[in-house]
Amino acid sequence: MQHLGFSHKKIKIGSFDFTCCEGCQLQLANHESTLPAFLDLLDIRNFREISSEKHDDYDIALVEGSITREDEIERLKTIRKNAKVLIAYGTCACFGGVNSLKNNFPIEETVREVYGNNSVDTLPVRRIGDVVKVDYSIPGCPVSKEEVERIIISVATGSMINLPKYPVCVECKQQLNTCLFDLGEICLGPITRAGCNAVCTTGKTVCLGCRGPADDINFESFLQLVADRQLSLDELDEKLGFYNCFEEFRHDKS
Amino acid sequence: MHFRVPGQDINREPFADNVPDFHYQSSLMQTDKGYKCRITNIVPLTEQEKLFQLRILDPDERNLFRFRPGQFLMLQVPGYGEVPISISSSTSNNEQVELCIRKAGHVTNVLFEAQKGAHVAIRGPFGSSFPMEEMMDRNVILVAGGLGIAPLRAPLFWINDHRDRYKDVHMLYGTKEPSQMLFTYQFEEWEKINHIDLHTIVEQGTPDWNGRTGMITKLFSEIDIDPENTHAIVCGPPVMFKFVCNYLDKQGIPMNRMFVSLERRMHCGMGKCCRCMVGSTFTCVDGPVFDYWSVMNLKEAI
Amino acid sequence: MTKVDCNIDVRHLTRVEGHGNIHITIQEGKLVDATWAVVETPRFFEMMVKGMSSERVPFLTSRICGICSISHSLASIRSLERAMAITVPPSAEKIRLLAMHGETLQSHALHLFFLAIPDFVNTPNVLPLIKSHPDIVQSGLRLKEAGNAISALTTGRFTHPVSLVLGGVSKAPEKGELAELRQRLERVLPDLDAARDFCATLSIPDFERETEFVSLHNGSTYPFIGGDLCSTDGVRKDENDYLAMTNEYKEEFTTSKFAKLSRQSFAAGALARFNNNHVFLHPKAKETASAFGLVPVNHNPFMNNIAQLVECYHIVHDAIALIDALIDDPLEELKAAWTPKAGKATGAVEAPRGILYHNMEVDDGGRVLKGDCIIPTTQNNANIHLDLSALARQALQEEKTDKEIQQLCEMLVRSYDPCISCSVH
Amino acid sequence: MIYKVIAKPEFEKFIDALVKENLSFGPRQVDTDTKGQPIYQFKEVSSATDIAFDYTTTYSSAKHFLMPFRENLSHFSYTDGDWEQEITYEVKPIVLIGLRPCDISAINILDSVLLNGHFPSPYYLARRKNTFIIGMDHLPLPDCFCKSLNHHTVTSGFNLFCSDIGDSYYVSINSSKAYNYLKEFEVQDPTYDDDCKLIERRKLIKQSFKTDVEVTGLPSFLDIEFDSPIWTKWGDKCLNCGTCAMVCPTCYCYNMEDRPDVDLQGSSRQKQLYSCNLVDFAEVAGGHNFRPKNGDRLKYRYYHHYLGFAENANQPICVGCNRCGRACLADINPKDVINDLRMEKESCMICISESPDKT
Ligand SMILES: Cc1cc2nc3c(=O)[nH]c(=O)nc-3n(C[C@H](O)[C@H](O)[C@H](O)COP(=O)(O)OP(=O)(O)OC[C@H]3O[C@@H](n4cnc5c(N)ncnc54)[C@H](O)[C@@H]3O)c2cc1C
Ligand code: SF4
Ligand code: SF4
Ligand code: SF4
Repeated sequence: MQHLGFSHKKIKIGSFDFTCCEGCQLQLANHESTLPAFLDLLDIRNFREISSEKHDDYDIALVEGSITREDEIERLKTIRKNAKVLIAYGTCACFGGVNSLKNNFPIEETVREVYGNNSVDTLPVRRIGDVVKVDYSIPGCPVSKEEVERIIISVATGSMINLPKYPVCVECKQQLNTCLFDLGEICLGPITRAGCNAVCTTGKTVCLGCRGPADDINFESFLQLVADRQLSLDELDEKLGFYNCFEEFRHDKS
Repeated sequence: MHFRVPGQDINREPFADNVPDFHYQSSLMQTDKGYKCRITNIVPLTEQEKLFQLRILDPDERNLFRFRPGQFLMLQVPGYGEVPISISSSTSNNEQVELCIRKAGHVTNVLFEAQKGAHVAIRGPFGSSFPMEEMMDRNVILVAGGLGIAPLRAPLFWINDHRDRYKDVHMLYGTKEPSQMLFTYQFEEWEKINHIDLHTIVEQGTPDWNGRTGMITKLFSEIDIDPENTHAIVCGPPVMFKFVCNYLDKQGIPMNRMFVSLERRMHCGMGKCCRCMVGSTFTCVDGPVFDYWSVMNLKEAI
Repeated sequence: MTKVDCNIDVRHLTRVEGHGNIHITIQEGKLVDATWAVVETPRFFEMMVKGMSSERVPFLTSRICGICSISHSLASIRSLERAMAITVPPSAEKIRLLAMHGETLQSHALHLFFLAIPDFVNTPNVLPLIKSHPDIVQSGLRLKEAGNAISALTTGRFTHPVSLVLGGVSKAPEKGELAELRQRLERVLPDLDAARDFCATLSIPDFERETEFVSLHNGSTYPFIGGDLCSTDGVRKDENDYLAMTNEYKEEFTTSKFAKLSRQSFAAGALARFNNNHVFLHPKAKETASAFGLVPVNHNPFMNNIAQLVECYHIVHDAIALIDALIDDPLEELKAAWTPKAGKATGAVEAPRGILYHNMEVDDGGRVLKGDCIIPTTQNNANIHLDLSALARQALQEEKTDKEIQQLCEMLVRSYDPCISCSVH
Repeated sequence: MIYKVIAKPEFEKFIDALVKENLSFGPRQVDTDTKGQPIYQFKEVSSATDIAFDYTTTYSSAKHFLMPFRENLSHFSYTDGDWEQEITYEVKPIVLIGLRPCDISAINILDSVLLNGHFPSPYYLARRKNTFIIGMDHLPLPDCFCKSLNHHTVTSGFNLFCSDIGDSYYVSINSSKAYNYLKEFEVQDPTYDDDCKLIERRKLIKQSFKTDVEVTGLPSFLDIEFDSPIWTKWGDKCLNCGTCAMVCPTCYCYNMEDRPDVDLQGSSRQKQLYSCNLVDFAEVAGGHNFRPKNGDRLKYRYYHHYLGFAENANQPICVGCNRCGRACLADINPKDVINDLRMEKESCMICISESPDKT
């Protein structure tokens, strides 16, 4: 930002994954046309997926995945100690994500079902924010590279930007989609935070709410509209639980 | 047969490369173009506020930029955004524009990092102004709360420039704490040279504060008001101007002789983004300066 | 110079998806131990799908892996469709195959250019290459971008497809966009040649260990979605018989399971597909294979990289043909209407890293009773493990240094392009 | 205005010729809803057969062709220690086919807001000047109420307007461009018969309206009813989702954002159409929200639409297409809200005047 009399420094960055599909990290390598410019902003200190070099001095730690094992807690705490800013990215990190579905079953049963009599080390799924302090969250399953790019740039240029406060319907309408409720489906768009450009509904599948609740949502009215249309409340509940993003609202209801 | 609808390149129209003149509004087309400025000086006032002195680089544009007390401009910080800021300097100062800015968010934070010599841009001036001519030959009470002093400086400078045309001028200024008091370095000049009757107060004193403490309305006990002959200009948070104006109303000053400056979210300054609506009035075009009667009549104003 | 003692311990191998460790112990010049251990945290997908309505399942299973989400999604879809006897409209089949091509292309490009090549030119990552070999990096980026563009157009986005649904696809690409994509694919053809020429300059380690190669086989095309299961040792089974093909077992030192067929281990992936199906490759791909001296059955695991390059040729050409077919297709019927029905079946697809099985059992309401999923890397684990001992032994004989041995071993594992994060279980 | 009559097959030929050479958009069916009703949108068309001439109304309006949902207003390029702001108004000419009278009225309203005010918008002007509009009349849907706002007919704002008079279209030609194009085709001067048919058609349309919204005196009602409980009642239903504003042909409020380029060598200033129903519409730095409740925001949208804003031409900007009502998931629509407001008023007048029981 030479024109304002200061220049940006390369951001020392580390990217770390916990229990997840690593799809969010993969997004960092997408958007090929701007990729070299994007990498040029960064001083990658620790990023196992793409580099063999490892250092512990990073300003920003991008943390992906949820916490499901004892050793992960320790590793995460160390990362928190090293990092000035910790950004949870991806729905798993921010909300637990699909991993949380396993919390629906008792742990012993789960382990027995999948691993038989072999013992495995596993804990109920926790979000990053349940274990350490999170400075910023970038939700999404997977995160949108444009949004990550924007946020990283805003860190580099010294101005933290916010996520949209409005729900997915805004972007969905801007894509000129047919509302899926008109096609008889239950879509979580009206209560989910925008920022994904309504990819799912644009692909004509319902929003499952991977970005979590928008600001100040009207959950009552949303439940009412599902009921008014005689759509299945069980299905609604399955959708609300899919990414574990609407826990507080589901509990309020019951 | 020619069926290709011919394109019309409006870039070639004369307005497309004219210098935008925000006064001569009907021919204005470069609505997003600002006047480029250099920040010539930055004066730290408190932890939260700094005074920025800006000089428009292009002489033609500098000549175009004339404003009236109470108007504001849109300050563009390329790469960060645009914010409405009251013009806090004298209308007779054609060389520089002064802005007193509080660190409040995204754009203002980065302004606090900016260095002397930095290049920003301004669009404007926009909005209504205080009717200074109307107040001539009368008493004026200026009441400022906190950052409300920023838009009050322009009318104050105006009065100082035309001091002989105004009768008694009182200035009441209150902040939360002594450390938040702005422009203290000018107090003496205002009092001694400009004969402004200045009264200050803080809500919460500190051990080294030996002035008054309390709400700003307390200061009214120190001045005599001649309701027939007085105009008031009030700037500050809505709760404050509500109390002040109600008090002045009780003293008998008609509501249309009290002026306040409203603040709303703004993205254009031109009555287009509609973010600054109060009821069905644009703060950016019809305001920010309103007389108190209009404010009382605006739905959702306070 | 004889090696006396050496301890190689690579924890969380870099430049691979997921978490795996290499451990090699050499005492008095003898190899004592060489292990490959996957230490991915368990996620219990088989449990998560329980009770879920089948519509939602592909969206869940795609989250098994961020790189091959389309494969996982399609494997689930295929198994559920077979279980409930849903017939998919032909247009949707074409779109799905195109989607697979997109994923394979981007995955291969990512692996070759970002993860594998740095080993061959001795850099810790791809960043120095951006400076030293800008052209080849740009070619790689363009190929990857083209793959992503295919995925985005056919499934709605790069990762975690949105429009692949039970019964077909929920949305068809626009014709104009297809035409644009076609042009884009034409434009990356020179990039393929550039990649080929660059790879020709790399020295591929000379190492072989005889093993069995398992892949899909349908007798008419280079296989991606469904078909018989076959191996280079002559095994041939029905898709539903996947358990007889994998024979999973557990080893102490790893959380992931191992698999075997006719021998102690087998391999899946690009090389396995090539070894079983090379006759169905596009002529351009065949030409490239012979240029590298790649002839079936090839037993050098490092050649998997080359097999991937060969497949890229095939994919780009086949994708262009598919796009032409789609442009001519009215694209009217995209999704079959279906009603839930009890059943159980397997869906096998060729994920970029090898054959992938999903098996689902559903009740008459379409809810999943039981799900199973076997990923390519599980199938490759035993092979990697055995390759490691053989490679370490050979390297000892060639009197390589510790560092060289470690690097060779890491390269070996990376050649398999293991996708350990596919931690399903 | 010049009037001509053109047979439908000939008209299709004309459209074909126009569409083949220009980037054109027209109504196309995109879906069928659960009630079996077709859903239309303005989409790119490449031949006359792509166009659903007999469509009812599109789900979203055509405003985004003139005012994109997201638009770059300017770009800053940084050069050591300085920057240059570049503004261009480059747009490709487009053809819009099949706009309804209310859609065209809506564009006329946008014109008065964005072109005739104190600060005309060059971005809008560039698009407006490069848009060729062919309008078409239609029979109203049961919930259309444009007649109540007098927008069921339109006399300006288009290049060509077609009224369906059976086998032909009665076309009003409003631009020399359109006149020149039509010269190449077989068109007749309207006969007396044609004129009668047109009048019949207009009558039919006028009589077909099933929904009427009483708007007389609405501005003063709105002013008086500022604190009415009905705002809370409807506000409690509102999802704050912004759908109404997105599909509305006249909603034009926006948000601004600076987006730095990834290489940090510049940035673009972007405008995004916004909605006054979104939570942070009136939120300022520090978190104070001037309209914190759903009801406050919903009310404000009705104010803007039915009171009109002084700076923006001082007229109601709603054209009565009921797109917002159809799209709203919470079943909020202008008719019900306004009727509710009136009822509220009327019922309390009844209280005061103690009108006798109707027995
Ligand atoms: C007429 C007028 C005069 C003003 N004069 C001054 C002044 O002299 N000194 C001063 O420090 N501040 C003044 N303000 C307030 C100043 O505009 C806000 O503090 C500033 O916009 C905050 O921007 P931000 O980007 O730092 O905050 P963020 O919270 O990041 O805001 C994001 C965007 O929202 C808009 N916005 C947020 N808050 C406000 C607000 N209060 N008013 C208008 N737009 C807002 C802006 O477009 C801003 O860029 C004035 C406001 C108005 C309306
Ligand atoms: S499809 Fe979903 S996101 Fe889109 S408008 Fe409808 S409810 Fe909102
Ligand atoms: S539409 Fe919904 S589920 Fe899809 S990416 Fe956006 S927030 Fe996530
Ligand atoms: S407010 Fe509703 S009815 Fe009125 S113009 Fe907008 S969408 Fe149409």
